[in-house]
Amino acid sequence: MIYLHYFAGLKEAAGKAEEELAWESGTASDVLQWVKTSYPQFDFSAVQIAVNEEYVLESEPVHPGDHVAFIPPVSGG
Amino acid sequence: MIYLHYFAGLKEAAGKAEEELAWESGTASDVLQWVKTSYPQFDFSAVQIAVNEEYVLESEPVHPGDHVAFIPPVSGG
Amino acid sequence: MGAELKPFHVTEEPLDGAPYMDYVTHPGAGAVTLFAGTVREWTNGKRTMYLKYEAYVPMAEKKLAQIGDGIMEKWPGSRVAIVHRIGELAISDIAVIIAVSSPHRRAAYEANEYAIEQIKKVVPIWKKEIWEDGEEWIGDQAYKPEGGKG
Amino acid sequence: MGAELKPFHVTEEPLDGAPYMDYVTHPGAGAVTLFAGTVREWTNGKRTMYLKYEAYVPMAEKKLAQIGDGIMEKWPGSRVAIVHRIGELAISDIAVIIAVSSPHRRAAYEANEYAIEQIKKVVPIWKKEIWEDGEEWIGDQAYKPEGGKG
Repeated sequence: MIYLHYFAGLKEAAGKAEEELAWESGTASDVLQWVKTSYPQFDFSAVQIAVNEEYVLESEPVHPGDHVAFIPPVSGG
Repeated sequence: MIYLHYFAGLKEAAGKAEEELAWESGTASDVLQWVKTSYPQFDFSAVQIAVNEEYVLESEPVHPGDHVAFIPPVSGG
Repeated sequence: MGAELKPFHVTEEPLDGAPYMDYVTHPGAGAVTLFAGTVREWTNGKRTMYLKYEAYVPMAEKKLAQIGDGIMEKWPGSRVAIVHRIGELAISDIAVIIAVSSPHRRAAYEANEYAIEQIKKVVPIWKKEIWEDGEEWIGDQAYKPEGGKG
Repeated sequence: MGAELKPFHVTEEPLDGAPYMDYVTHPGAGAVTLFAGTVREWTNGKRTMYLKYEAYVPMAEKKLAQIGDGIMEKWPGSRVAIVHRIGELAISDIAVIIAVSSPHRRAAYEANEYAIEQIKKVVPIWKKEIWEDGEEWIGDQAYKPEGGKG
């Protein structure tokens, strides 16, 4: 199991802030692919991925228990 | 009569913050010369002159009733 | 707030600069800069009714602390505190406060501006603008909620 | 202070940034910068006991207002307030506060730094540093009071 976190426009597109996904092994890219397929109405082209609260490359391995967050372009400040 | 104003090191050299000087006509340069002669222990090389609260050139005329201030290098902030 | 002040904080509470200025002031400081980002009513001819900020709170606080660490390394002798508000903000409300102290003034200005630039790049916080006739998440996000114009 | 706040002020009272931030904040502002110049304990290896500031008050307030006018002209949409304290100041006391608001943040930083640079050039205010073993008016003044070292 891994924990997915959605924010801003993606949270609205998904209709939820968090969900769990059954998971044995794979990369951040694999998780992204699953989310893209689940929420095709959202444009992921500028989304960054964070695993356990740090930005990662898509090649980063994701392990059961990890928190994977999809970070649309930030606009704080 | 004109009103002379001294500050910081010049005030300490003069032993006073203000004094009056009998005056009919002349320039800021003439007033400066009088003050230099009166307080020779102070180095006036970097002093600016203000007449009625505005910086002036030494050629500025000074009239009876004017306030003439001698402004050592400022160090506010 | 005094003893309880968190120097890198994301909160729903209204912000006040004073405790952050006090927090960074110390005998080695000759300059303190405070930046407050406030909600502006008009942007490009469009009237904002209010803003809504959302954050990935634990990661945002971690990133704010990393920005603070970076500043203390780049500008030795500096102290930093950053707080960002989330939730609904009205016109003139403060969204973010950055307090920096430094021995000399140039560093205090530079480090403060560096902080806001980094916040806008890496801290997971999002702003939605709500106008009279629609709303939009800012930052080129492609999903348009219903009623939005963008 | 509210209604009574003088935006360009020289005073013997301790300074507090909050009323100046409030004064410059308005619906057109997106950024507020506050600068506080504080009394630093150590300068070039010398320990300051306290500072004494003196001003030509009416001219200083006039010059501060002129700096404010210059900012509002150079950075349209800005609001400015500047207050300088005089008299004896202890370590960490605030000597000067500059508050600037602007529609956008770059102008708020730039205008604030412009203000402190102008203050240090043209506003008739003088600082005397008092150390354990002497004292000196700062600013290359040639007269050395007795007991001074410089």
